Amino acid sequence: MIQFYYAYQPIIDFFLLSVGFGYSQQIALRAGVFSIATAGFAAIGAYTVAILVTKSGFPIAASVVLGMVIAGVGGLLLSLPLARLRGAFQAIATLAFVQIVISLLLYAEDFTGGALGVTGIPRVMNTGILLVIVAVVMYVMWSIGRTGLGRIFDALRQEESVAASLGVNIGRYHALAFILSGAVGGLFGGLQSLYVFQIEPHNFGFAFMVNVLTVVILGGRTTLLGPIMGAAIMAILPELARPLAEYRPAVNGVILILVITFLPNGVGDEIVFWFRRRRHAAAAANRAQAKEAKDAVTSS
Amino acid sequence: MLSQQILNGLVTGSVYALFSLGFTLIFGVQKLLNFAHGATFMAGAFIAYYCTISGLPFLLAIGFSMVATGVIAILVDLIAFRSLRKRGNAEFPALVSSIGVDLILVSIAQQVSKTQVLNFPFGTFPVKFYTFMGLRISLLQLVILATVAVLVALLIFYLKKTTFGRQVRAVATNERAAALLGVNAQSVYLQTFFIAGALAGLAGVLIGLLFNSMQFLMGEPYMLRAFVVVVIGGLGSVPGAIVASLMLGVMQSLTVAYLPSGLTDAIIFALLFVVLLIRPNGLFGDANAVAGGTRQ
Amino acid sequence: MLNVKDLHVSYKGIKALRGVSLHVEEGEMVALIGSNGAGKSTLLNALSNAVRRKAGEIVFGGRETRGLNPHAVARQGLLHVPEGRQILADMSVYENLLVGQIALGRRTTRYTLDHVYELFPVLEERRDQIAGTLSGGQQQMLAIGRALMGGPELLLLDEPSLGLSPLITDQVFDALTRLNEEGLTVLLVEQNALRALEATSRAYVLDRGLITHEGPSAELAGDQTIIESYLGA
Amino acid sequence: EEYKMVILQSLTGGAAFIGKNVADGAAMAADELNANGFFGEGNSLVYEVADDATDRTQTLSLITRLAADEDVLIVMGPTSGSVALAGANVANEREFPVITTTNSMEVIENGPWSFILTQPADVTIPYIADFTAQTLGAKNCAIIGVKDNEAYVALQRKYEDLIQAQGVNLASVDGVALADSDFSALATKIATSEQDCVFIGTPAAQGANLVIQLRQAGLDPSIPILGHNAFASPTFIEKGGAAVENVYLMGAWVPGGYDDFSSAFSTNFEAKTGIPADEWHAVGYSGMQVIANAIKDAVAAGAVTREGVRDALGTQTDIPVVMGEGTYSYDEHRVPHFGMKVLQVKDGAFAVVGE
Amino acid sequence: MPSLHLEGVSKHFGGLKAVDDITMVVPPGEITGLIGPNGAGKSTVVNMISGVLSLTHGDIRLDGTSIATDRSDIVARRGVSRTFQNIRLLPEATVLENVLIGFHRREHAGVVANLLGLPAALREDRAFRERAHSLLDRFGLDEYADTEAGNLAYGHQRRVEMARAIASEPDIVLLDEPVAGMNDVESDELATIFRELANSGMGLLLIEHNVGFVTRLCKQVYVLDSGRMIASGDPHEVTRDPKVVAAYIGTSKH
Ligand SMILES: Nc1ncnc2c1ncn2[C@@H]1O[C@H](COP(=O)(O)OP(=O)(O)OP(=O)(O)O)[C@@H](O)[C@H]1O
Ligand SMILES: Nc1ncnc2c1ncn2[C@@H]1O[C@H](COP(=O)(O)OP(=O)(O)OP(=O)(O)O)[C@@H](O)[C@H]1O
Ligand SMILES: [Mg+2]
Ligand SMILES: [Mg+2]
Repeated sequence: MIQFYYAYQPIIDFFLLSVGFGYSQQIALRAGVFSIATAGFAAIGAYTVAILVTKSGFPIAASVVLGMVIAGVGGLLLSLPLARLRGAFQAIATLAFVQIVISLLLYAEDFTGGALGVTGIPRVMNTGILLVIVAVVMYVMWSIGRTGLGRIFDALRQEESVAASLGVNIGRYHALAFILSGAVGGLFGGLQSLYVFQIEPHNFGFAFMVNVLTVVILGGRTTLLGPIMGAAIMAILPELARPLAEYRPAVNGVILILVITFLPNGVGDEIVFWFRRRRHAAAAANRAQAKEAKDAVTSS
Repeated sequence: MLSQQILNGLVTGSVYALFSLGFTLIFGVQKLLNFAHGATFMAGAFIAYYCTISGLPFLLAIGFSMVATGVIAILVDLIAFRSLRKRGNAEFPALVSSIGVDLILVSIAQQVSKTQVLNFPFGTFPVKFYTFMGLRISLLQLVILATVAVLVALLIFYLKKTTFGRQVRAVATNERAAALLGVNAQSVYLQTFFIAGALAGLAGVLIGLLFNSMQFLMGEPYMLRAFVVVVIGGLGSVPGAIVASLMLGVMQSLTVAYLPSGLTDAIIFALLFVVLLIRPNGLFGDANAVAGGTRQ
Repeated sequence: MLNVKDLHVSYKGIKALRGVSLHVEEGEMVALIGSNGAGKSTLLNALSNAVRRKAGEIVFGGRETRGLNPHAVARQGLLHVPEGRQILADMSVYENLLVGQIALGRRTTRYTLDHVYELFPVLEERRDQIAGTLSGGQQQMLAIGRALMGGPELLLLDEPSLGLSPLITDQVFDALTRLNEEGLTVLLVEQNALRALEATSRAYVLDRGLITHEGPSAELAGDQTIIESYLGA
Repeated sequence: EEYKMVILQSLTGGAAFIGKNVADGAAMAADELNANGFFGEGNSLVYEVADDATDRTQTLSLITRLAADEDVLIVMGPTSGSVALAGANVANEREFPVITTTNSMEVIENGPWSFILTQPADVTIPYIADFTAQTLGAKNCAIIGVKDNEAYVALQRKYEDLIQAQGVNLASVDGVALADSDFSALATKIATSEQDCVFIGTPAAQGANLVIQLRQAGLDPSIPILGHNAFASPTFIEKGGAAVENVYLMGAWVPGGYDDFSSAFSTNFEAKTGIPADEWHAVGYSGMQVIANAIKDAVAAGAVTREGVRDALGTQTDIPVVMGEGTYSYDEHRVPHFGMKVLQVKDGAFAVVGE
Repeated sequence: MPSLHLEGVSKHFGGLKAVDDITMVVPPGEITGLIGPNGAGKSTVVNMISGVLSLTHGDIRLDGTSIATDRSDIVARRGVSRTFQNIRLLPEATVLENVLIGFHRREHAGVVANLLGLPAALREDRAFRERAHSLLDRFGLDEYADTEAGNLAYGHQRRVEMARAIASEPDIVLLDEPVAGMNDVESDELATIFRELANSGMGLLLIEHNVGFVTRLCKQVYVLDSGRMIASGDPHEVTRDPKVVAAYIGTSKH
C-alpha cells in the first residue's frame, strides 16, 4: 500500500489538481456559461503565487489566497463585457482572454520570465493538503447543488428566458459563476505552482483548456461526481495505455470516443442519474401503492 | 511594403477561408464543433504528399487527397457524431469524441511520418515570381487565390441555387421537424461532411505547398484560427467565414510587420474580443438565430 | 390505407402505448381523442416513425414501415403535423413552405403554393417574415400549409386547432373538410373533442395507452361516458 | 549481470522531433555496446524506452514510478523544457540519477542527481557569435527566434548578448512559434529592411522553411544567414534545397560524419532506419556512450548503485563520441563539453568553415 | 393588492403596428380576459408587460409606479409572473425542480448561505419543497414530480408552467393560452383553480381562444384586433358585439 502510494503519488496529486480545475470549469458550464477561461484563471493564480513566493518572500498561504482573489476578481471583470455573449461566442471570447493572458506572460519577461517561466518555486504541496482543499471545494459545490443556487444555475443553462421571467437577475448570476470559476481556477493554479517547481506560460495553453474541458465533459457537467470521474479517467488513461508507447494517443482517442458515446452525459453524471432514476422509480411505486391503499379504504 | 503585406495576408487568409468554410458548414448544420477538422486538414497534406512522392502526377494527387479527406470527414461523422446526435444534446459530448478522433488521426500521421517535417519535392510546383507595381506575387499565390475564389463561388452556388442549402438550414434549425417533412438529414450530413473534408484537405495541400512544410501537428494552430474565424464571421455564415478569414490573414500580416512580434497574439485576440463586444453574434451573425429563435 | 396492429411504445420503461390497433381507410377523416398523457402524440409519432415502436405492425399504403427513417415515411406521403408546430423558426415563411415540398420527391400533388396561400392568405401576406416571429396561430397555419406542400396521401394532425382563434379554427376545419372531400385522408388528434367528432365520420378514444372506444363519431358524441370524460357539460 | 536503465524521451507530443530521435540514437548505441561485449562476458545493459509525451504530469508520475523500481540505475531523459526540469526535480527528491536531453543549466542547479546531455548556451553560442562579429564583421543583425520553447529562447538570448557585447547592433528581433509555417509577413518585413546579417534560431526544418521564404520575399542574397546547431541536420539541406546554400551554422554533428567513428555511425544508422542521422540521433548515440562508460566505471568501483552511477557519471571525461570535437567530458560543475564547429552549406552539403 | 394599468401602449415592428395605443386594467382579485384573432397582438402585450419587449409608446404601471422600462427579472420580482404561449420548461430538470425555481422571488438566504450550505438556506429549501409538492398536488401532477419535464405530455407541461408561475404567489399572473390543448373536462379543472387564485386576491390576465371558458371566468374582457382595442366590457355582451363576431368568433358554430 505504502509502496503503491509512493510509486503513484504524483498521479494522485495531479488527479486532485485536475479535480479542482474541473470544478472551476464545471461551475461555468453548469450556469450555462460556455467559458474556457479556467486556463487563464489558473495562470493568474499560478503566476501570482510563483512570483510572490520566489521574488518577494511573501508568505505562501497568503499568496495562494491572494492568487485566488485576483483570479476571482478577474472572473468578475471578464463577466462584465461577456454579459452580452452566449454559447460559442462566449467560448471564443474566453479563449481570447486566455490567449491574451499567455501572450502577456510571454511578453512581460522581466516580471514573468517569458518563455522560461518561473523556476525555483518551493515544492510545499502534498497529497494531504490537496485532499483537504479539494474537500472544501467539494463541500461548496455540494452546497450549491442542494440549495436554490444550483437550481438557478440549472435554469440559466437550460432556458434563460424562464429564469428571467421568475425574477432571476441573469447578469448577476453569470457574474457569480465567473467569480467562482475564477476563484477555484486561481486557487488550484496557485497550488499547482507550489507542486511542480516551475511554471511557464505554455502550461496554460490550448492543451490545458482541452484537458480541463475533457475532464468535465467526460466526467459529467452537473454532478459532484463528474469532475472526479473525469479526472480519474484522464489520470489513469495514459498509464493504462503506457505499454503501447507511440500508439498511446490513438488508444486514448479510441477510449475517449467509446466512453462518451456510451455515456454521453459523462461517467459521473450517468452513475448519479442511474441512482436517481432508481430512487424515483421506487418513490413512484410507493406512491402508487399508497394511493391504491387509500382507494381501497375509501371504496370500502 | 504595406501593400505587399496586405497581399501576403490575403493569400494566407484565403487558405484560412478554405479551412474555415468546412468548419462553419459543419457548425451551421449541426451546431457542433468538430475538433477533428484540423486533423483532416493535416491528412489532406499528408495524403497528397505520399501520393506525389510515389509518383502520382500532382494534380491527380490533389484530387485523390480531396476525395480521401472527404471520406475521412464522413468517417469522423460516423464515428464521433452520429450516435451522439441521435440522442440529442450532443454539443459537449461531441467535443470530446471529436478530440478522440483527432488524437487517432494525429497519432497515425506521427507514425507514418516518423515525426519528421515533410515537404513536397522541389519542382512539384513551379516557383515563378511576377512583379507588378512593386508587388511580388508568385504563381502559386495567384493559383491559390483563383482556386479559393472559384471554390467559394461553387459552394455558394450549391447552397443558394439548389435545394441543398435549404435542406441544410432546415436540418440545422430543427432536425426532427425536417425529417417529418421528408428531409433526409443523414444525406445532408454526409454531403456537408464530405464538402467540409475535401475543402480542408485542399487547404492542407495548399498550405503544405505554400509554406513548404507539413507536419503531424500542423492542424492545431489552424483549428484555433478557424474557431476564431467562424465565430467572428457569425456562426454558420459562409460569407462571414470568408470575410473573417481574409481579415484575420491581413491582420496577422500587419501585426507581424509593424508591431512588436511578442505581442502579435495579444493584439489579434484583443481585437477579436473587441469585435465580439461590438457585434455579439459575429460580423454576419443572425441575432435572431442565436437569441433563441422562437418567441413565446 | 393505414393499418395498425397491436402497437406498443415505451419510453425508458414507461409504457405509453400498450397494444393499439386501428385503421384508416382511403378518403376517410378519423378522429382520435383522449386526455392529456393518454398517448395520442406518441401514437402519431410512432406512425411517422419519429419514435421507435417496441412491437406491432404499421402498414401504410400496403407497405410495412418498420425500419424506414421518418423522412422516408414522409416521402411516401404520410405527413405528420407535429404537436407544438415545430416550424423552422429561423427561416422565412416562404422557405418553410419550400422545405415542405421536399417530401414530394417525384410524386405529384394538387397542393401548390397558390393552393396553400388560398387556404391561409396570411401566409402569403407574411411570405418573407421570419417564421419564428409569427403569432402562435399563424405558426399553426404555416405548419399545416407546409405539410400540404409535401403532397400528403395521409395527413396526421396533432391538435391543429391549438392556439387558433374560433374563426380560424372554423376555417381550418372547413378547409380540412374540403380537403377530405377532395380525397385527402386525415387522422386527427384533437382536444376540442366535440369539434373533432363533428368533423369526422369515425373516431377512436385513447386512454392510458389503450383504445377504449371506437365507432362512428356521431355515436361516440352521444355516449354518456365519453361526454363525462372528454366533452364536459 | 544486467544493468537496467530507462530511455525516457518525448516520443509523442511537441518535443517528439527531438525525443524520438534521441531515443533511436541511444537505443542503437546500447545495442551495439551489448553486441560488442562492452560490459564484459555475460554482462549487458538492459534498457527500456518510455515516453514522456512532452507532458509534465505524465513525466512526473513516470519518474516517480521508475524511482520506486530499485533495479533502474539511471534514466536518460526527459527531453526538454519544463518537462525536463520537473523530471529533474523529482529525481533529486527521490535521489535518482537522470540525464535530460536539454541544455538548461537549471537542471544541473536543481540538485546533484540531475544532469544535462547537451552543452549549454554558454559553451556553444560563442562559436557562432564570435564568427558573426569577428569573421563576418557584421554590424547590424536581424534575429529570428522561437518564442515558445525555453531552450531555443535561451540560445537566442545568449547570441544576442554576445554579439552586442562585440558591438553588433540588433536590427530587429522577432519570435515565431514552433508550430508556425507561415512566415510570409515576417519574410517580407525583413527582406525590405536594412541589415547585414540574419540569425535564425529555430529547428532545422522550420529554419529551412524560413530561409526559403526569406529568399522568395527577395532578401538580398549577399546578406549572410546564420543559424545555431539545430541546423546541423540533413533535414536542413533536404528541406531547404538551393535556398539554404551558403547559410552558416554551427554543429556538434556534421552530417555524414567527419572521422571513422562518426562516419560509421552515420552509415549504420541510415542502413538501419532508412533515414539519415541528424544531430539529435547523434546526441542520443553519444549520450549512451557516456552513460555506458559511467556504469562500467561504477561496476569497476564495485558500486553498482544509483549513487555509484551518479558519481561515476559526473567524472566522465574524454569519452569518444560522434559529435563535436569527438570527445565528451563533464567539467567540475557537471557541465558537458564536446565542442562545436562552424559549418557552411556548400553545394548541398555541410562543409566545415576554414577547412 | 395592486392592480396593473396599461395606458396608451403601442408596439411597432418596423412598419407593423402589432399593438396600437391600447389602454386596459388588470385589477386584483379578478380574472380579466384578453381575446382577439391570431396575430392581434395579445402575446405582444404580455411580452411588453413582462419586460421581454420594449414599448414603442405608452406606459405600464403597477400599483402606480411605472414598470414600462424594467427588465423582465425586475418585473417578476415586483410581483408579475407569466406563462408562455409556446411552453418553456427546463426540459432536463424534473417537474418538482421546475416548480421550485418558481420560488426564487421568495428566497431570502444570501449567496454565502447557499455556498456554505448554512442551515438558513437548507431550511428555506425544505419549506419550498413542501409547498411545491402541494402545488403539484393541486394541479394533479404529483405522480410526475420526479419526471423530467421534457418528457411530459403537452397538457401536463402546461400545468407545470402554471404551477411555476404561481409558486411565488405573485400579485398579477399573465396566462397566455393556459388551456390550449386541453379538453373541456380538463379545462374545467383549471377553471376551478383560477377562480380560487382570484378569490385569494391575485389579478389574472387570461388570454384564451376558448370563448366559452373566457365568458365563464372573466368579469371584464378586452378584445384586440390587429393591435387595436375593438371592444371591452362584460364578456357576454362583448362576445355578441358584431365587430367581435366578424373579426374573431365567426358565425358558424358558436
Ligand atoms: N420523450 C418521452 N420520454 C418519456 N416519456 C414520455 C415521452 N414522451 C411522452 N412520454 C410519456 O408518454 C405518455 C403519453 O404522452 P403523449 O405525449 O403521447 O400524450 P398525449 O395524449 O399526446 O397528451 P396531450 O394531450 O397532453 O398532448 C405521457 O405519460 C408522457 O409522460
Ligand atoms: N419580432 C417580430 N417581428 C415582426 N413581427 C412580429 C414580431 N413579433 C410579433 N410580430 C407580429 O406581431 C403580430 C402580433 O403577434 P402576437 O404574437 O402578439 O399575436 P397574438 O395575438 O398573440 O396571436 P395568437 O393568438 O396567434 O398567439 C403578429 O402579426 C406577428 O406576426
Ligand atoms: Mg399530445
Ligand atoms: Mg399569442
